[in-house]
Amino acid sequence: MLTITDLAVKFPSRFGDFTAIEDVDMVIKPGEIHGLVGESGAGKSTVGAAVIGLLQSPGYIAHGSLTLGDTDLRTLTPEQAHAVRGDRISMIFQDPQTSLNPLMTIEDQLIETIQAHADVSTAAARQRAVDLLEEIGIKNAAERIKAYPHQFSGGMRQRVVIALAICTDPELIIADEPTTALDVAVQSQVLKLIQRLAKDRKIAFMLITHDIGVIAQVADRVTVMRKGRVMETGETAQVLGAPRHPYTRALMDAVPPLDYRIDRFRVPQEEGADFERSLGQKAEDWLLAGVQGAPTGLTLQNLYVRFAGPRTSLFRKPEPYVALNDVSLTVRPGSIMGLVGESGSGKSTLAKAITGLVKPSDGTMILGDEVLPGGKARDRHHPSRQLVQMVFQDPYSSLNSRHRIGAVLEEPLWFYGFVKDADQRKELAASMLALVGMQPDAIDKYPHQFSGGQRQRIAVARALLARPRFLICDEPTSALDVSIQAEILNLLKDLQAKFGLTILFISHNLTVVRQMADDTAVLRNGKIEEIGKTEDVYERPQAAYTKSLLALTPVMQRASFAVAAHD
Amino acid sequence: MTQRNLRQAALLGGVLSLCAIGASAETLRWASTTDPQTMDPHAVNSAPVLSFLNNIYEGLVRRGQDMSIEPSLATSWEPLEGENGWRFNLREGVTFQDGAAFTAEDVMFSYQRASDEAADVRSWFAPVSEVRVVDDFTIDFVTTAPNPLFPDSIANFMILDKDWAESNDAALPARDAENFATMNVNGTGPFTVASRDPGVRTTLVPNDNWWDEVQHNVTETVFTPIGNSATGLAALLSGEIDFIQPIPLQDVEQVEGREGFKVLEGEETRVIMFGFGHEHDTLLYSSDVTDANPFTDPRVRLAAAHAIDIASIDRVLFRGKIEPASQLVPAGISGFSEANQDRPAFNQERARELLAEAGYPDGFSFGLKCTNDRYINDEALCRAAASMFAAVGLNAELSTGPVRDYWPQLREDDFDMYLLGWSPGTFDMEHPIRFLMHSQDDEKKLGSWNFGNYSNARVDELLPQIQQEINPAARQAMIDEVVAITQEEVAYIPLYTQPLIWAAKDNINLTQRADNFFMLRWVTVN
Amino acid sequence: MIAFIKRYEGLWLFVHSPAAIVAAIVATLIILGAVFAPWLALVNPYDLASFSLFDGLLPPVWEEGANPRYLLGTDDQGRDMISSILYGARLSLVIGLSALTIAAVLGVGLGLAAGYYGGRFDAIVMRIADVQLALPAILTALLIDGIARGILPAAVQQDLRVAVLTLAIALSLWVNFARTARASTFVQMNKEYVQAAIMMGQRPSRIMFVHILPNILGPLLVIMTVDLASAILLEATLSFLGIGLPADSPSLGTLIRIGMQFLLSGEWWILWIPTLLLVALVVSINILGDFLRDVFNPRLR
Amino acid sequence: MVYFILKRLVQSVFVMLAVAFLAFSLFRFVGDPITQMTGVETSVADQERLRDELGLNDPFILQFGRFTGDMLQGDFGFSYRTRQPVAEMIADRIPATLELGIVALLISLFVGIPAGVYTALRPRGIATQTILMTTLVGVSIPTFVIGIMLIFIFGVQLGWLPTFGRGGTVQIGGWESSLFTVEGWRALLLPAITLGVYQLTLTMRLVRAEMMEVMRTDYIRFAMARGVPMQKLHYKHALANTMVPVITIIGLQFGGVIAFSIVTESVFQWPGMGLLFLESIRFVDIPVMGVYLVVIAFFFVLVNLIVDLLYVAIDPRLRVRDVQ
Repeated sequence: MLTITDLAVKFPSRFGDFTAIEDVDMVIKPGEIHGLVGESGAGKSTVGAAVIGLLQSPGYIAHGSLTLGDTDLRTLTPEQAHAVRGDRISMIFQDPQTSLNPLMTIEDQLIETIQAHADVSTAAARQRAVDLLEEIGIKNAAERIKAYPHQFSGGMRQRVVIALAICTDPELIIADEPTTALDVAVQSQVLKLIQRLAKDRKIAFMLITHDIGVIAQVADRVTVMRKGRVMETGETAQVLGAPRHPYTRALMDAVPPLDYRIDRFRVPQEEGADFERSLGQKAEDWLLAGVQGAPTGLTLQNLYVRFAGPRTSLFRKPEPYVALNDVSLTVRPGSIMGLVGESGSGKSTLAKAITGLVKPSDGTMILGDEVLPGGKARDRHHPSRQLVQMVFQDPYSSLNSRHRIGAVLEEPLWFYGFVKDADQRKELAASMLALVGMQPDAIDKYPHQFSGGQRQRIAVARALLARPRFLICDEPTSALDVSIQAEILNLLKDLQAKFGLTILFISHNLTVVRQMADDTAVLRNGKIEEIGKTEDVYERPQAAYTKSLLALTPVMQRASFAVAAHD
Repeated sequence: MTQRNLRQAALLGGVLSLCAIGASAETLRWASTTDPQTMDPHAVNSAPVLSFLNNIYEGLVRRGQDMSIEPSLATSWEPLEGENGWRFNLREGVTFQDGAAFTAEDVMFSYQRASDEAADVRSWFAPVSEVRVVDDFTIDFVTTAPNPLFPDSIANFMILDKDWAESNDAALPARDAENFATMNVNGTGPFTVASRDPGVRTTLVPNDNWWDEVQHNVTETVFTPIGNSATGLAALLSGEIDFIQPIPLQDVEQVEGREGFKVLEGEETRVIMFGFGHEHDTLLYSSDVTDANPFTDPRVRLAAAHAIDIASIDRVLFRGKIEPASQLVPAGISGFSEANQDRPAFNQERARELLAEAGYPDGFSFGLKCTNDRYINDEALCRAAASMFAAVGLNAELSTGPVRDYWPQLREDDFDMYLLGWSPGTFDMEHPIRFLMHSQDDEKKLGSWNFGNYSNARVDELLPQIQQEINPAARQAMIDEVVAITQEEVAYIPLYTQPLIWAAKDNINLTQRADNFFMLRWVTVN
Repeated sequence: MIAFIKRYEGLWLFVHSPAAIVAAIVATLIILGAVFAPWLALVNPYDLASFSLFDGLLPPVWEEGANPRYLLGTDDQGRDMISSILYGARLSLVIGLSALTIAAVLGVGLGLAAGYYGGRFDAIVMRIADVQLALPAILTALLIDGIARGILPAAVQQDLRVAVLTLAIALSLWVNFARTARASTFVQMNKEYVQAAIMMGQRPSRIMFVHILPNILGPLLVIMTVDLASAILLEATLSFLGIGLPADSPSLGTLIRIGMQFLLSGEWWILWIPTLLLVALVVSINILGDFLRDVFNPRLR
Repeated sequence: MVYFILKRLVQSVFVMLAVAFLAFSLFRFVGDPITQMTGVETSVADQERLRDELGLNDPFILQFGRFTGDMLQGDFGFSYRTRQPVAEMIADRIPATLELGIVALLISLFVGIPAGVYTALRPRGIATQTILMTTLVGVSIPTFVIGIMLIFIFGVQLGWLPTFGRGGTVQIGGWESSLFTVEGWRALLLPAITLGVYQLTLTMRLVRAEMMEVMRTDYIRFAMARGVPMQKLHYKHALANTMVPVITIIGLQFGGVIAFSIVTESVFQWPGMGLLFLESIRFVDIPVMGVYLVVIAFFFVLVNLIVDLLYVAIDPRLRVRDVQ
């Protein structure tokens, strides 16, 4: 049993010690899955690292106690602590792609770990490893154990990671975002495995995640953290069903539901919202002045995109890799089309084809009533370059970090020749910042001075300053915390309504698409599995794939918890 | 008698080497800066090759320790009667290292080989019109004109065995591809090559059948070229080599200060001088005088000579080891003009006066060309000289470069003033007069290294007379006249005789000959 | 607060790194000495009339037989050592910096373009880079030197020594820049801000130089310092091999080459004073390079 | 994988051709061989005749064609200076240079890698700072000064090691090796250290940087979390993963090592290709210079092909196909 009492971890910095976590108390019993949930900066990973004794240098435990069973983890020498690692406490990392040594076979890694903690022969260790892999759901384990990590798929790799974590029969496993990098189907399998291990082997799990849906699905107890402190802790049903702390409540409000659509998210407080919204009027007027005629739609007909595959022979042409396979869809003018799919389904390729970054090998793209040339055939001065704009996934890389916000925002203004006068450009850019909910004085700052949500607002402002008629949002919120996601989604909804934009909204997250899209298309392996009104697709899915996706998406059904809590 | 002596010497040598603890006492390990590029005595006319091969091959005549000519494969020689040329009486009983007997046929063959177009040394035989074998041990060299110095000029003409060369496809010197004689030797000399790894090491062992009395006690010598002078010195001081030629001047003190080492200092016959572009109408490298060549005025040339502080050059650059020169050969060389031994004094005042007289009171700038890898301290010398010239208003634009680029530049007349070192190949004053003082004459191959084309009708007139005069006094008088004229006109500024600095372990006795040749036959290891 | 730290992070690290401070001071002093050599030096080593062989081989003042006029003594030409090393450092730095500039412009330009356009252009640039790599620095320099000797008229060769040497060193350094710039550009090409610029239809030159270049400057700056050090050393090595600068316009390398002759002869100062200065300069630059590397790669701290 | 290797082969051929072209251009531009081949007293007319005979007056293209044609047939021509076949001259010198280069490389690896690991694992230790500083000073001193200093300290003052040459060598099937005698090793030590100092520093710093990078990766942290013994963690897991960039750089640098041996060989009178090359420069022995360039390029290309194969050996991702 793990007991954490009054734990504080500090990181010395040049401005004194930075307190990463403080006043953290937690008890995890054998066989219990204890969820640790919070947004970025909450300090949840620091708790896990402190327990296993792998705090990033120069962090240190300032005070508090950590005991595992009868062992006081804080009094161990480094050697003893290392012996405890693996033997009694183990860990699962977020990304199975990077947490296995690529140069060693699975077998070597397993045997090495087993032998590090138990005095067994190599043959015995191998047998144990094979049994374990079978148990964990890897078929034909005796043979596949000889493989290298890269020969396994993501889900299988995460199973191997789990096998490595449990091969020494630890009492406690710290699972740091174990499913975040996985697609929903695999995520669901891994979560089930964790549940089974907790139950069968009585392993205690500390499940660190930002995804309340995951918590809702598997955790017995949950601790909510924010800015290094525990907000609330208790039975999962109780915390999620009847949150006591306002923060928990706000967090719950920001989670988009899968089963119904809400108009606006309730947002606790907006970052930097304490200024005159009227400053944005100028930008709003300018945008509206540029919007002439009806909204612009987009039609794709039988679109194919093929990439050259890896060349393996001098004499054979490489097999092409088909990224988009006969995709046809229509985005109605003034509507939002949601595009859902797992990683590798071709979502981003579709966005790139529309924006001209990728050349379709076949098919037609029609914007409004004009055919869009594909790839390099599209002239640098083609009108679509202005009419179609994009909001990218990663707000950290979508803004040039060496340019001031002013330069980023004014670029479309002079580039498209909208505003010739430099002062006016600056004024308009500042006003646009206000319109997207930012302080206009941000214009003189650099991107790194802003948080992810703020940057995404700036990215939206940049897109709007091109006076677009068609906006592509490629996973615009997947890098953001859930409360920030809510704000950005609200913003996009507002802008779409105000300026009659047509939006193609791309996401892997079914709940988000449900909230945003009028129509929804489901993409898989470059093919459209299903397309229709959002409501139809979610309520009455036709394709088996859509059905399984919907079934596997972890959701937090608040109502059911509420009921449970009352029981 | 000779035979018996030889046998005794060989026997004695054998006994000695048995008595010595290990053979190492008589193994001589020595180093020099460059490797002889070939073992073929007719293929390359360069000092490292000729010096090295003189230990293996022999000529009709050879030079003694004092550079004098003495009999070698010829026991005697006399002028031909009734025609120009010389008769050589050859030594009998001499064998090549492979055992073949030496006869006049071999001399004839070697002459043909060395005067062939493929041979680099053919210019030695320019005066020869015909060679006649009189009998097995008599041979005549007929020359186009009287040539009293001919025997002196062929001291480096080495004799090959005809049969050996022909049967090994080496009848002609290798020029653009190697042949047998590039790597293999068969001479009559005191040593023969035991093994050779070009550029790395060459091992010589004594020729047991050598005809002459053995003076050395060396049983084996290992030669290594060491290009970097600091490394060479380190090798000597660490005891890995016994002898090195040359060592840098500035290290003399260091070697002398160490127990067990000695430095051999001598004067080479090479005189270092500055030459002028006499026939140029204008200066090539001047930034101020572009319409005239001040160096055509002897007063300007004399001013330049007066600007040189030879004493400081000696003290600082050469550590007091040079002999200032007054003419183009050093004292002691035959033909040296005793009557003209003074060189212009270091006198900046006088130099400025002369420049003012010549119409350049403020001086002028010009280009000075120098080598940086040819002579001892050549680059430093030129920098110092440029600084001295500058002090009197002669602003030299110094340009230095490796010798590989140097001769072409001089041939193309691309200089205002240049540095030159000249070693009289025949050890006679006639040699520099022929090459450096006579007007350029391509047809007669005269003045071929007179790059500035200094020209004086009287000098041109005197040269053939000097070449043909048999009477030493009359000849010397004519040479004195030439020297006086060229000094008067400052045809060149002779600076000094280049020093020869060798270093060896104390237990090595050797002879330092003025031509910088290292002759193994005079080496004894104690 | 965080913004403040980030903005002045380099400065903060600098203040807390004694090695970097010492290195910066040493490098600055040497550079200042080099820049102001004409005003600081007792004699001008290029002006042959300003010194005399008569004063040759004087030792530094603390040794016997010194002339107090020459604090660090004189060389075998009678040149004041202080003046020589000031001018020598000046020339070494001029050559190093010019070579670096040429290499950086060429390398970064080609690397950026190769990374941006990819495909065949990239392949061609990288093959050229391979050929360049197959001819290591010394050989490139020898080759350029040889070609220059061959094709330039002898009259201008002397004047162009510095240019030829600079070009030779530059050519041996550009690949480093090209490879780094290319690799960094590849990384940036996947960044969304670049894709945004491409989508807008901006000119490739603007995307490369206005958008990408500022983002890849960090690693390039590190290479610059390291390569400046190599350039100065390479110049010295070429001088040692006899294809550097002539002795009458000495760089540090040439001074060392000249000094090598006096290694054993007792006039130690002629070798060791320029060597010490060279080592001090190169070490300082290298330490600053290390420091910059740390600044730009916070994970290594 | 086969394709990968084949592609590199094609690229290598291109590099070799380009270098051959450069080498040949050099023939045209460096100095005048005739003045070197002939003595001081050879007349201008004789020189012209020789120039004609050697084909030096032919057009550029004709000469290049002859050059590459001959090379492909294994005929590398004759040295202008020694009249020996160039192929033979270079071949005689290759063992010396290769042994020097390889031993220098081995020294740099056997010292550089452990030093790199040590300094990466204890980034703040006094020893680390000392090592980093010493090596930094080491690479800031010109190689030739280091070489001469070593000679004077260990050769002249202490008298421990020879000052020049290769010492005892043994002929093994035409390969003259100094690796089989004590004398040979004694002679090899100083030049190899001189040549290896720069590589050593480079290797150490590279290993250090890569190691610090790798130590932060998830798989190392995961291995830590599983309690994999530290020794194994550092060497089997971490070090192995630094090897790909390390051998890449070493491969790229090996050509540089061979070329930099010019300086070392000249200081130590080491009878390798570099020394031959320097002599050739001095005598404008163009055939030797050109072939030297081609040989250096060949070694570079060869080493990088070996590096490519090593990638395959080290990294299973290049070796084992996906079996999903």
